[in-house]
Amino acid sequence: MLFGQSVVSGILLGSMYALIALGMTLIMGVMKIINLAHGAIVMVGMYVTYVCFQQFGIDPYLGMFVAMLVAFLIGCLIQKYMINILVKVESILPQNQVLLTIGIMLVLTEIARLIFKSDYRSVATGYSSNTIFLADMSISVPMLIGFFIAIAFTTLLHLFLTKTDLGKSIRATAQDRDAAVYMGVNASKITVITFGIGSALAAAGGSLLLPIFYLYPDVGQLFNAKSFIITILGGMGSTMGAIIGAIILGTAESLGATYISMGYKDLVGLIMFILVLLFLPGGLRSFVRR
Amino acid sequence: MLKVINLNASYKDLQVLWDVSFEVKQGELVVLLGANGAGKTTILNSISGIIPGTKGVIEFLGTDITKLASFKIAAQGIIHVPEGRRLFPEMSVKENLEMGSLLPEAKSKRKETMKKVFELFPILHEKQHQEAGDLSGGQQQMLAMGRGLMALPKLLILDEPSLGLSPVLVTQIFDIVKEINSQGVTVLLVEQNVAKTLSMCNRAYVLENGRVVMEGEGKELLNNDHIKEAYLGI
Amino acid sequence: MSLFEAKSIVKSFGGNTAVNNLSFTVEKGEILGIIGPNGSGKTTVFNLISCFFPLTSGEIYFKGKRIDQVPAHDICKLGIGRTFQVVKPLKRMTVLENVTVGAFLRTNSMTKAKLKAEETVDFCGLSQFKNYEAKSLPIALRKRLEIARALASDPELIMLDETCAGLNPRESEEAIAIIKRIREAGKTIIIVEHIMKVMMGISDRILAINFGSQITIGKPQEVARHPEVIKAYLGDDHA
Amino acid sequence: GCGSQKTKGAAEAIKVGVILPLTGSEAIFGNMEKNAFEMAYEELKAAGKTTIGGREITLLFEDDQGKQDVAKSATEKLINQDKVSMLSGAYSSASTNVIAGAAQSMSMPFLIATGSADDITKKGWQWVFRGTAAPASKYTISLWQMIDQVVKPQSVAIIYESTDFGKSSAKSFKAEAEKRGLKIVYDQPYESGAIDFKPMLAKVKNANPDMVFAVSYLMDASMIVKQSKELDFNTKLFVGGGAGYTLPEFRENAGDASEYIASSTLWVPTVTWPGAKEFFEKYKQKFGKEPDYHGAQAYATMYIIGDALNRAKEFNNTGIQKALKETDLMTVMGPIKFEDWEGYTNQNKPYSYVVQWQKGKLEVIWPEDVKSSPYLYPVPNWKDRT
Amino acid sequence: MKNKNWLFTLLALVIALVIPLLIKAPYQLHMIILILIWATIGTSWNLLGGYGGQVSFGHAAFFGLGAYSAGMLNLYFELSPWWGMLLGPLAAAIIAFPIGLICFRLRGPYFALAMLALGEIFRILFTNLSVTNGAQGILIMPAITSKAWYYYIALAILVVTVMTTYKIVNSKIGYYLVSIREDQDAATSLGIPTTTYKIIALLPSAFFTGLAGALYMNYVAFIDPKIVFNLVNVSIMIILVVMLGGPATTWGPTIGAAIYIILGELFRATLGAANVLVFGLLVCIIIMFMPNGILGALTSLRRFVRQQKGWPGGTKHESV
Ligand SMILES: Nc1ncnc2c1ncn2[C@@H]1O[C@H](COP(=O)(O)OP(=O)(O)OP(=O)(O)O)[C@@H](O)[C@H]1O
Ligand SMILES: Nc1ncnc2c1ncn2[C@@H]1O[C@H](COP(=O)(O)OP(=O)(O)OP(=O)(O)O)[C@@H](O)[C@H]1O
Ligand SMILES: CC(C)C[C@H](N)C(=O)O
Ligand SMILES: [Mg+2]
Ligand SMILES: [Mg+2]
Repeated sequence: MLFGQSVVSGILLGSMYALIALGMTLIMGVMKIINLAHGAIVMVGMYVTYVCFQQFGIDPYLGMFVAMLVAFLIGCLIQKYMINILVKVESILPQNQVLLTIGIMLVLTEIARLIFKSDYRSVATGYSSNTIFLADMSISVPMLIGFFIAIAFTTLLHLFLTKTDLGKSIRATAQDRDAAVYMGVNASKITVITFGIGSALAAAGGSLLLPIFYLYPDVGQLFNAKSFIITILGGMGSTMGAIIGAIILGTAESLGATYISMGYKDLVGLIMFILVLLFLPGGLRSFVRR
Repeated sequence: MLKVINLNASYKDLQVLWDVSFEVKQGELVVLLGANGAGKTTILNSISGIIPGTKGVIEFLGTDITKLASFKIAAQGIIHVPEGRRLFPEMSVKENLEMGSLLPEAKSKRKETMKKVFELFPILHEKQHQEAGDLSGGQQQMLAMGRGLMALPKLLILDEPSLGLSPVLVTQIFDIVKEINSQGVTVLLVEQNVAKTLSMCNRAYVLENGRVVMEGEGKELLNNDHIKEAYLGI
Repeated sequence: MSLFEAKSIVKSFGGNTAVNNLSFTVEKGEILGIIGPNGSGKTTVFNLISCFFPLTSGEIYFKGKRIDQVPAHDICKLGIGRTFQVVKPLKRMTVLENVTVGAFLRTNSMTKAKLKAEETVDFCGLSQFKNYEAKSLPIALRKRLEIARALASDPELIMLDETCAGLNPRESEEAIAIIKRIREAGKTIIIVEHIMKVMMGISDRILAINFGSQITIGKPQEVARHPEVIKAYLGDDHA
Repeated sequence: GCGSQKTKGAAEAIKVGVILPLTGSEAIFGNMEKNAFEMAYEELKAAGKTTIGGREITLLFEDDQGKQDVAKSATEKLINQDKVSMLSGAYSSASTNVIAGAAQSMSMPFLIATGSADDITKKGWQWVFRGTAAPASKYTISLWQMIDQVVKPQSVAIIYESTDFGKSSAKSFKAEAEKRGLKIVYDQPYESGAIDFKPMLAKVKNANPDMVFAVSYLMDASMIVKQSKELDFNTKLFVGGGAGYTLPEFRENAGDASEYIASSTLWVPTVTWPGAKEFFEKYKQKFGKEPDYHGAQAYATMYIIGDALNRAKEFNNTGIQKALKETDLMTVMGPIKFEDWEGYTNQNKPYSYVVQWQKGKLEVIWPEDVKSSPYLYPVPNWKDRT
Repeated sequence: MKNKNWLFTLLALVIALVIPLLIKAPYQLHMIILILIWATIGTSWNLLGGYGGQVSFGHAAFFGLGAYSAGMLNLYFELSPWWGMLLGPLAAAIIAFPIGLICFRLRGPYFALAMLALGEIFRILFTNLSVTNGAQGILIMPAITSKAWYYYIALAILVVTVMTTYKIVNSKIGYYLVSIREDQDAATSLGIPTTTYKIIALLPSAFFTGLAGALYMNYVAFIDPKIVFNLVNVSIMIILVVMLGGPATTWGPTIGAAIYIILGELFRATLGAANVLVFGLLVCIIIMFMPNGILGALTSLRRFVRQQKGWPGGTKHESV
């Protein structure tokens, strides 16, 4: 039972990370940047969903769409007026983009703090604590919903990227930005849209967490490292890789917490991360193409 | 059809084009010649709006396109097949071709055009599901040209299409360029393969250190002493 | 004993065999040309010799010593230099600095390295540009810089990968002149080039390959007349 | 306006520097403490206790952002630039440590408000005083009385957050448990901010302890009890080690999973010390939010400062040090005296309580003589609740 | 030119030496000490990151190791934590070696992320291990009280760090490092054992970062894993310091440290609740408009002036 519970918890936990990582993998894959503001976008999404719930009584799973819209817009603005300007200037170390995203993270976090204070907030829905028992294993209902939503979004994104012209333009821009421009693709618009979609997904991930978790201005930092691990694990830019990577990370953390120690739980993910970097540089994607 | 008047261009503080003027007429095959670094690619990039900071006027079919955003220039019907092919290596051959026909007009005729491209390059038809990155150099060059044709260009700009290709492929590529041109597509070509291009083009411009120093019909230039000395090494 | 010998070298990338059971030797002081259709494995051969990729099977000898197991960076120390088909300038270093990096292989002294670099820069006709950042050079000069940088490390064998591609005939001639001077300086050269005029003019022998395997090897004129070379590579109008 | 006039004419102010995390992730507590400090200050002012011999006590707040080197900078600034007469404040043990070290080396009286790491008052530092905060290992004095008399468990599980406070508390709890020969069936730290505690809780459930002692800050506490409920993990008594388990946010977020959860603590609004209830009500009314014991600590600390300064013969460091040393004051946190005991220096002997959430309210259940409601033990299984 | 440079350096050194006599206020001196500590860390990072192009997001590991060495000597052997100034840098450099062997197999963003993960691994280990006193950290009594002493020690460390870096950068190693940054394949083809040289850069980088960590422990007198192994407040702030001042420049990190500390403190003291927000905005603006830091911006300005003189004019065959 212990093992079963660990695995089930892990899979569900992983699916809670999945959308956030999906957003990350899209941004990293197309823009090739390490985005440390990603967690802050998750946080913004959570606050939006929270406000929807507290002020207007909108259920978090509906509020999610509002959050996605807001995050999409914020993502677009960041890309358009900050990152796109930065990529045009030449720097000795391309990593200066990372610092820009740190600045953005600080700004978003502190704005949230000015508006909402540092208070811890949470959303108590009727189903927040609902559980199903499956042969002695407890399954949290909101996490199960999250699991299905994550799969749905991943599938949608995958179809979008492979079947539509806009999606293909995104992939094309990722592979060769100038070449895409020669084909009449408005590449800077594409990057803006991509950052927007990535941010919207991150926000959606945040919304899924809201019924079971809590929020405060710094909450996003919890998710940055996890998203990196998953992105590298799954292979940069790979949608299917992201969801499978997320589930693997969740399960590994869960098993680590059970069989090693809760204190070392994050260590499991980090070591896995380094091992993947060293021995499977393409991530899971080396096995599953896209 | 295309008129470039007094074009000046610089990279940062380094000016590379000085008052370049030339013209391409409907249905022509025009060649830009010049040493390395003379600024040929820069001219082409200025036309397709990839590089900012150009001064001068570029007119296409009577409209001024100098200040247009680059992706809008493609929409005008100017398609640039860049130096070094620039394919999307992780997309299939077919997807690469589809990427060529994003604009509404081309998109509506996507199927037919693709058929025509496959007729022109049968090898692409064979490899349509393979990833572009796995093709050989010559095949990649064909795909790049095919992708350009997918946009139903009014003006096709080719930047050194024979670069790094084996002699047999060079011959093939030139044959195809002639073929495309004879089907009514206007072509602006940049090449190092001076003898070959001069013998097949309508007109040519010679560029040196960012300036047009000579222009004339292909055959005529072939016999020019300066050309012989500087470009043909005779 | 030949200066250099490759014995049945094979390289596969996954299922794709880029170099297939290729054997050849290079004698001291000669220029060996390698020709072959695009994707036939020429650059891969260079990468194998310089140990950028491990061999799938086979052996490589240089001055009688087996070298296919040594780390890539030791190859240069042993006396084999190379250029890259897709040039790799050290962009934010000046031309002179680029070349100095190469010169440091044989010395730890800054003054000596700089001296050697100056010499080499002169030798390749780059002195006019020595204080320019490599990123601001046009392609022809970048290719020349590749050669200069490799030369500065004092190789006995130097491998040149399409150093004339994208150069017009006139520029190619300048490049050829440099290559000839390199040979006069006593170096051995392996050269890959698609421009037949260049290859015919300077190669002592030419190795023609296709699909990673040898078609033929021999005097330039003989190779150019070889029917398979004509079919796979030259095309009819070169015959 | 009037401020500038005052400073011109009046004698020099007696400045008290208060370092708190006003931004950053600890800002929620820093601001609560600041509010409490200011509230107490105004009350003292109304009572005429903020002007001593024509010199006015002024509070200078500095933000340490919850970072230690910033706390050091703030300390330097207050002492050397602003020339304060004494220091107080700090929320986290980490910042408190740094300020205490600096204050000690510069001979500046420092009155700790909330920092509870054992070490700070164990270094023999004469300039450092801790009144309203107990060493973390002493939070459980009352709890152990109750365990000995009521719970009498055979086995315990200890889970704690890997922070200074968590580790100190767990360590001393473990020592006590071993002294009594209790079987410790689980003893592991966790890192704050986890979404899923179920792997850990499932293991605890497997070990089937008679009681659980859990030290958690903030929201981890509510996550842990909620998920215990989801896992249907029953134990006779679940006791928190203060901090997270007594916060209003705990009840809000954990909902009915918080019911019957007990906790050791230093203060609750229902304690019988004079003024405690009034403080709680007034704060709630004034700031629209319930204060927790950090607020009470800050509030009482301000009173200690006011008291000491009013008694001080001189407003230099030794004068204030002496006045602090002689403190004997009743506050909302109970009586305050700075004594040396068990290796501690200038450490007040704390009173601790055991509280339990009953019908959504935090009731004192131990010690028996101050209880606000009888304890409920053993607690009913989740399934047996209505 | 060269003489002028030396004169300048000498002058700066003399000024630096008399500063404590001029600035009596301990608060200002405290700020300067922090600047010197950060400048040391930044300069160390710059050797590997700025010149070698190996952007490490995990230098907190070395900083923390240095700090903990000093702290643990005190904790276990009751030795003065000043001994940590010997042990700390050594420990950092020794641990750096295997880290280098592992992480230098990766390039670019992958290396950056692996280092980030390693830094985090150290934080988690030091939080959970009991030999390090876990999350409780180590509290000591500062050994000396005079700011001037700390100032001189910090200054000496910075000078040694800058000089060492300068020497390395202006030697064969420096050329090799920059060439690795510019193109690793080209470097390999020129006979440069890239991993070896990256490690050659990493060791002093870790060494001096560890030294700064040990000094930090002595100066601030309290450390815990959250403080010294902090990702954002240490690892990333190091990069920020270097980027602000100018990567791959001798004095950039020092200038960056001064900006970081002075503005941070200024904002904190004057802007109230919005101080971090304003700092964040400033970071964005500087990075966007000065991608190579302040010194980088100055250099481009100088180059701009120089380039007005123009390109010496194409290849040999001039116009017709
Ligand atoms: N991105 C750039 N930044 C700075 N200078 C550049 C850049 N691109 C080109 N140049 C310079 O501009 C000049 C013209 O270059 P351009 O690429 O247009 O020449 P080209 O005639 O196309 O040469 P090639 O035959 O090599 O393709 C050259 O001196 C080159 O060094
Ligand atoms: N790193 C690699 N991974 C996988 N396949 C590779 C790699 N490098 C080369 N190949 C494949 O090996 C084959 C030989 O390539 P190579 O670059 O050696 O050809 P080449 O003869 O130099 O061609 P060209 O004349 O176009 O430069 C090609 O099919 C190529 O796709
Ligand atoms: C629970 C709190 C009293 C803990 C205290 N703030 C500390 O960090 O030590
Ligand atoms: Mg060109
Ligand atoms: Mg090749």
